[in-house]
Amino acid sequence: MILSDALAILPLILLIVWAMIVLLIDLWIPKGRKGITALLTVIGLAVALVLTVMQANSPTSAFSGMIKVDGFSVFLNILYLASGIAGVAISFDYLNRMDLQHGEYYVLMLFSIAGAMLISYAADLIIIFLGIELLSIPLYVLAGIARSQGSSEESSLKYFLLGTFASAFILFGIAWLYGAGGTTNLAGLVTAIPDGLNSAGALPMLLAGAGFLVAGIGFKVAVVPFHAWMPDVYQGAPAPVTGFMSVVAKAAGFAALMRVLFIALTTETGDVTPVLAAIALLTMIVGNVVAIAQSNLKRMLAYSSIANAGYLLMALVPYSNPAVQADSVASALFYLAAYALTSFGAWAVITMMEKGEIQGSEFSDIAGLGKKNPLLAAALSVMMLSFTGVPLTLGFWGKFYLFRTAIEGGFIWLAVAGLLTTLVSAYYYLRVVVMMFFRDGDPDLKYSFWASTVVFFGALGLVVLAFFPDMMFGLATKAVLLLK
Amino acid sequence: MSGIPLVYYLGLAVILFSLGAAGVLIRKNALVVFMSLELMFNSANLLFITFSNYYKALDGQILVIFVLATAAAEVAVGLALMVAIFRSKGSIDLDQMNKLKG
Amino acid sequence: MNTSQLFALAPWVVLIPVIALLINLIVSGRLGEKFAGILASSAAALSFVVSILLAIALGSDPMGSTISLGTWINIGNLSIDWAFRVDTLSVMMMLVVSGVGTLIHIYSIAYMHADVRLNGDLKRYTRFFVFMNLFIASMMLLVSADNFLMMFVGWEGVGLCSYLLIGFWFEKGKDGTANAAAGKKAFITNRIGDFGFLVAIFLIYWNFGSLQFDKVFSMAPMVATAMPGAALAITLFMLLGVTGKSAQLPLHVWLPDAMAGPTPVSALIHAATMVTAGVYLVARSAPIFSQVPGGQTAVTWVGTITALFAATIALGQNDIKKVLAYSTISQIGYMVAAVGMGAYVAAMFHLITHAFFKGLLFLAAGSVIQAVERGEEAAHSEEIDPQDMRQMGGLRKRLPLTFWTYLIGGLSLAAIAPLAGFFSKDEIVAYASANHAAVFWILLIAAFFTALYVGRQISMVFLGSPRSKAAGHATESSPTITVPLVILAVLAAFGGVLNLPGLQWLETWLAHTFGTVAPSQFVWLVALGSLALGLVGLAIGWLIYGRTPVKVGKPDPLKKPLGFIFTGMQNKWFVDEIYNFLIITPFNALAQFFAGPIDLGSIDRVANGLASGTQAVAGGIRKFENGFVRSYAFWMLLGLAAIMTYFILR
Amino acid sequence: MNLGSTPLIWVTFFPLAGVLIILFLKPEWKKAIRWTALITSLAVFGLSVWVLALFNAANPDAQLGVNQAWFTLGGNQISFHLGVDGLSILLLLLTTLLSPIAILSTWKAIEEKVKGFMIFFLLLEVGLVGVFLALDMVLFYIFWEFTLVPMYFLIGLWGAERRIYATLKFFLYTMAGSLLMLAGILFVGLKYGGFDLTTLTSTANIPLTVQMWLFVAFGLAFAIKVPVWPLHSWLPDAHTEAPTAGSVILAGVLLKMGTYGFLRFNLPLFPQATIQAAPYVAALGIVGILYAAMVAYRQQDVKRLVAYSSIAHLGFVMLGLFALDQLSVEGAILQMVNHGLSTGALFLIIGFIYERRHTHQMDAFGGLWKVMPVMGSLALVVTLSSAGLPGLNGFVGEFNILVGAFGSKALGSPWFAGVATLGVILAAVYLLHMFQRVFLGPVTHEENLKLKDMSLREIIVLVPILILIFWIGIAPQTFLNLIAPAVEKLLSVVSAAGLALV
Repeated sequence: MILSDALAILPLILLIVWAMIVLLIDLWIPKGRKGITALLTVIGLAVALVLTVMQANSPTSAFSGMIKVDGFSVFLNILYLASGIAGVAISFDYLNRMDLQHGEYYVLMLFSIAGAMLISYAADLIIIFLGIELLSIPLYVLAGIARSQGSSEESSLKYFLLGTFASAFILFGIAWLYGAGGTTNLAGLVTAIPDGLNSAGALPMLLAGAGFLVAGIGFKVAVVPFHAWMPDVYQGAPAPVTGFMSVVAKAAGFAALMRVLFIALTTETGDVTPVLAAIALLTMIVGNVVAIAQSNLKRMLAYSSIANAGYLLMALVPYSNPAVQADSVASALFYLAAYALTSFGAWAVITMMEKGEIQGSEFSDIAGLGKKNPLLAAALSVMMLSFTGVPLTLGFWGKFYLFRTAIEGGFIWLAVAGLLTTLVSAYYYLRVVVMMFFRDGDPDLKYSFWASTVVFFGALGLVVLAFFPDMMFGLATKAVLLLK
Repeated sequence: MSGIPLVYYLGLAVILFSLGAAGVLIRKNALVVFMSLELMFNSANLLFITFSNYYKALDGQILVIFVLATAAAEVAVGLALMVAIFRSKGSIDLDQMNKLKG
Repeated sequence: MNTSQLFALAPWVVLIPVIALLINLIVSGRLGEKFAGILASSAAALSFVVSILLAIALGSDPMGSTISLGTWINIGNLSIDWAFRVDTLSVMMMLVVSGVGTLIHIYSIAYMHADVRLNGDLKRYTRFFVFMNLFIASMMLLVSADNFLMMFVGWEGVGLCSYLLIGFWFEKGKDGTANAAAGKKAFITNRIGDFGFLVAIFLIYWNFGSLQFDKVFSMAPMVATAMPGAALAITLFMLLGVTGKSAQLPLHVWLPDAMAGPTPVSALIHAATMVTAGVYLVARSAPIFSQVPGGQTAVTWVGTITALFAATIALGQNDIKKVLAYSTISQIGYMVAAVGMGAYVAAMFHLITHAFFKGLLFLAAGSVIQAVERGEEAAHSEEIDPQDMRQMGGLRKRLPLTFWTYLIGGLSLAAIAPLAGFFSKDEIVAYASANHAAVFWILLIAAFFTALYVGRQISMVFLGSPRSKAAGHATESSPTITVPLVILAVLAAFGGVLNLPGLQWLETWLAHTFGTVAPSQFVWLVALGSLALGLVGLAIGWLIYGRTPVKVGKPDPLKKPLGFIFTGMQNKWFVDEIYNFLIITPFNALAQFFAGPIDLGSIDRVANGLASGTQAVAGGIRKFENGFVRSYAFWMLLGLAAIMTYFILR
Repeated sequence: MNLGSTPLIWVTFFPLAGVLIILFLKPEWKKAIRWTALITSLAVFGLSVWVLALFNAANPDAQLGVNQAWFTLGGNQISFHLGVDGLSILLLLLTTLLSPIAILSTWKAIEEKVKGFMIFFLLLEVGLVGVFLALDMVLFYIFWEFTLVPMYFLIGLWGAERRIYATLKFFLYTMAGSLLMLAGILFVGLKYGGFDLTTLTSTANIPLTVQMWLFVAFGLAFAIKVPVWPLHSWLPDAHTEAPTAGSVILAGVLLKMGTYGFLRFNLPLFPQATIQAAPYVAALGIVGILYAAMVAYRQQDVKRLVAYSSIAHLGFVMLGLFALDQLSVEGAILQMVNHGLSTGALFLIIGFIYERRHTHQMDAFGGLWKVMPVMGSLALVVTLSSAGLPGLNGFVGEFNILVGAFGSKALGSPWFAGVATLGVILAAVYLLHMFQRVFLGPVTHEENLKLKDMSLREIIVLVPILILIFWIGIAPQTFLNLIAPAVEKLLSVVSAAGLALV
């Protein structure tokens, strides 16, 4: 019993144990040779990745139903672990260059990934809470890892305070749901609620719980109006941290949201669809519109990240419609994967640009990149086109699937509004291309082999996978099938 | 405890939560804000205990333990952060923390 | 040999000039002026020969034939062939076009030799003949077409040639742009007419189901009774086309400006052939027009009024070619009035004689102009306008051959018996006297004016003594120029034989096309009356202008007695100014309004405004992101409150 | 799959072979790059002639089809489905013809970043050909949107002064339309049985109100591309700033994507909405004809003038399409080709002049016919073709459009065509105005006196277009025969739906 439970979450256990081991080993690794720590980290991630892939075809339940290993968790965990590797890649040279060779950096990253994995395994509200905390606390530290820089400190403190504030929301929400159903088990809630309290009391509690949860998780995934922290944090934190965060924290947040929505809140009475629709609409509009006013790339990408959260949420809006659920989840997962590739690519470039104290990441700083480093600029252009959703990039298929889901669920107006905001987004994404290719300048780019590799790998993936989207679609669909 | 109706507990929890939230909104010392956040956490804990008692189930109480543990972790990180900031800036006044905006 | 096999030659009337122009294009002057000129002239001559052969064939088989080269457009019910119609009417036109055309080509060999030297671009010699051949081809296409659309090809084609040839010296004229502008004006005015023709074609297609002449004409009576409105519309839109091409009121304004082209062009295109295309169109469509009295009346009156209107203006002009231009407008007015009244034969008769005498007059005028230019050169005088009649005078002695031919042309124009113009014009006037009293009287007055301006012109140009050094040194032109003049003079003198009262050859000939036509009458009273009027007019003209020479700077002798009326005549009754005021200026203003305030100011601004509006909104929302933790927390709470409110209210 | 039997795949993707070769050439080897691009595009033209040889004109349906399942998405099959029919064959040929011409025109004009230019140009050709051949809505959309990218760079990198403004405007404006179309495509695909056009046209039975919405969603995308008044304001800027070759392709082919879209989607898929909307769309077309003609007349920049003339010309096409008459629709399709040829040629000539004088302002010209007789003469032919002179190509298209629209039952009134015919006058006004300001009059600028006449290369660039100008003008039946059966079938679909409406 205990053994089989442990086996179920073996990748997670391994990662955590490994993180502690690395933390210890790191004590004996001198400052100039943190490459060893990085390598160890990658090894740990790779082993966990292999283990996760091996789980792919054996869905199980463990820890008295608190943990679920299914296609959903496998898909996301692969994403997290791969992101971890990419995160190390974009961090390594940056940390050396900025004199931030702290071994614990990588360890914190591992812990954070462990938290994200925990969320994807979660079948119980308390696991979700634990996962979110395990994900977030290391991130608070990572955001402030550039201690000497005021902006890093500020972003860290803001993230910490507001993150905790949101955690309080989540916790409070969980408490109400517990009150409504007498259980914290996601699946159990569905069955428990009708015969828990008297129905007159259960409904308000359920709704209150749902509301607090949506608000709290909404903070983690940064949807309007719970998004305000994100631009500041993204801008202030060191670029590789932000890049890592933008993928893992976002995906984990959505994983939590999906688990809660699709398992616990599918009851008719607890329908939060209109709330989600309103939030999605607001998010798409605000994220995209405000992004065009930005002159700092990191901030622009932060708003872009907010906007993308809006698109993702749009696909989840018709979550209570059983006919669309499968597409909802599959499209969101697919989009997350495409988003991960794109986002890492874009942030990797910024890690090469950044000079500390948010220097070097202005739009004007990349002027002339097309001339100086055409390949890199071309790759970044692919990212931007993918973000925009231009065909022959994976981003197009991602958006295609999301919008299709929204229309399938009957939310044509939301899809149309979303499409129009895409237009707004085209403006600021294209500005990057304009800057790189059409304007003259002398960009100060500190070349990094590993970061460049991430960029090219991402660009290549975005284009090549666009020709064979069925591979990714297949995986995403499979993840959904096993979710049930 | 049995004499006091459930609603009183719930009401108290809501009041505590609101107090905490209000504290976050109006205080500018990061430490005080953090204390307010702890208050919000504990209002949730109160709810857990209450419902645990109501359902005569233990899992609510176990949950509270978990929460306390995580809260402790947060305290550790948060205080360290504030110390670091106090060292470099000489203040943990949140109103001075607005270099990043827009 | 069966002569009807000759009908198959019909397409060659178009193809020959086309081939010649292609050769000239390819050679592009490398073989010298002679080659280009002779090649082009031979092509015109060959066309003429073919036309004669066709005429011979028609002699034995007067019903003619249709020669199809193949399909042009074939969609659904619309089927249009490249088909050539050989009948007495079309062959008559071919003969005129290629006959007069050949003479003018020959004339041009010498004329252009001098002209290109005067204007300083020898390379354009070949270009001129290319355009001329293109014109012959287009005009032949126009007259030989077997359907309305193919006719329209020729119709626009001649308009194009007109444009090109008017603007032949496109860098010359007032401000260097006047010639080019004149060409443009001609083309655009013509296009307005073509618009009418096009709409007429649309109407014909949808009401008759075809554009082929025979099919349309055979249905004309039926359609006219079933849909009188449509039939009337067809005739009126066609009339618009006629006014454009044939320079009738109100679209006559382009023709005087068209005199900017070299003189042979004015002779061929703007006197003898192209401008009569409108007359030909009505004659060709006679089966339709004869079913629509309303349309006929309109045509008649347009022609009648134009005849008088233009004649009055001709009287006030000092430019030798402008006088002839307005004279042309006026004479075509006669023809249009005639076809309107149904006097098709008379109209065609006048068309032919007019081609002779007006072609002659223009060529002779060209001879005069070049003579004056030569004189100018010889006398080393200051530069004068070689077309200004006030600078001439006394050329009778210096240019005897030109004078005599000019005189014959002029008298023919003034309808002095027994010259060709007398018979043809008389036929029209006689027809009017029998059918339209009002038209008759107006045409008579116009005839008087005609004689008057002819008298005035001959007096000013040839009589008296030279009023400028250049005129005094003018020398007679070379035989290449004078021989065509003589030939045309002969034709202008004896062309009346064609339809001499009693013989009526033309009438018999055309009857094969028009069906039975009312036999033209010769009314002695009318004939003598108009002849007398003509003589009086000439005499008055000579009395006023022959004795008192008009000089530059001095007012015209008629100015005093006629006062503001003469001012009107001199200034073309201000039609150009009126159009400028009523149409061109408002059009330009409207276009400017569209281009400026509407397009850039509104439509584009809305598009850009959406972008900048979004920017502004972005700037606004951005302010909420103020960097304070507490306000971020506040937004979160607000969001939470909104969600809760929704849950409570739902 | 037997490659020999799939000419459409070859013709669509062959430019990629050129791209691949060019990628491995050094940027300094400009000559090699140019020749590679030229030969590639010529080969594509050859391939398209091969397609034409295999094409059966009597068959109204899509032919030479390639239909390969690509993948399924939530129950929807997305296929790699190509095919050519009477509606697309001419546009395919136009695209493949104009591409080598445009490439050859850049020989001297593009000296910087030749490599990138050729790569983008060939990529653009892939997109354009794909748009005309795609029979799967999603595939169509992919090609459609994809064309934006190379065009964006062509304008942005090799354009004139305000190129960044122009290219962004171009991208965003046209994208705005296509996004709505994407919504429409998704909706149709979800609710009416998939994305495959051939099956959709035979099975879809969409309620009228839904048709209306979809008509608008698709129609906006196409209308912006055409562009239909008043959605045209991106075009003058894009044209003015684009490099010559870009303008040629933009005017020659890109705009036709819009009109083609109407033909391929709106008419057969939403026939009832089409009938309802026909008078309104036709009216917009007519406004475009007259309005753009007048605006063109007031332009000082010759490229802008021609840009506005495009709007006017495409107004005719829109009128023809929505007159829903055999004559007018065939005329409209032919007119798409005509416009591609004559406007393309106009842009080429303007480009040649630009290479000599480096300006587009008409004030800087005047009297050029005297200096450059050959260019003047060719420009004259092209201008007249654009003005619709009978005997040249433009007339055949315009005449069929107008005569068809005049008696069109869908429009129900001859006034539409009657008013549109005024456009014929206005076309003469602005085109002759342009010809006069550029080529006629005296030479007023010293520097114009020594301009060289056209080189052999430049003449070669124009000759194919000139041949077609005359060919279509004199014997259009060669081309009309190709489109007739397909148009007949299309109109029978529409009229059948029209009967159902009553």
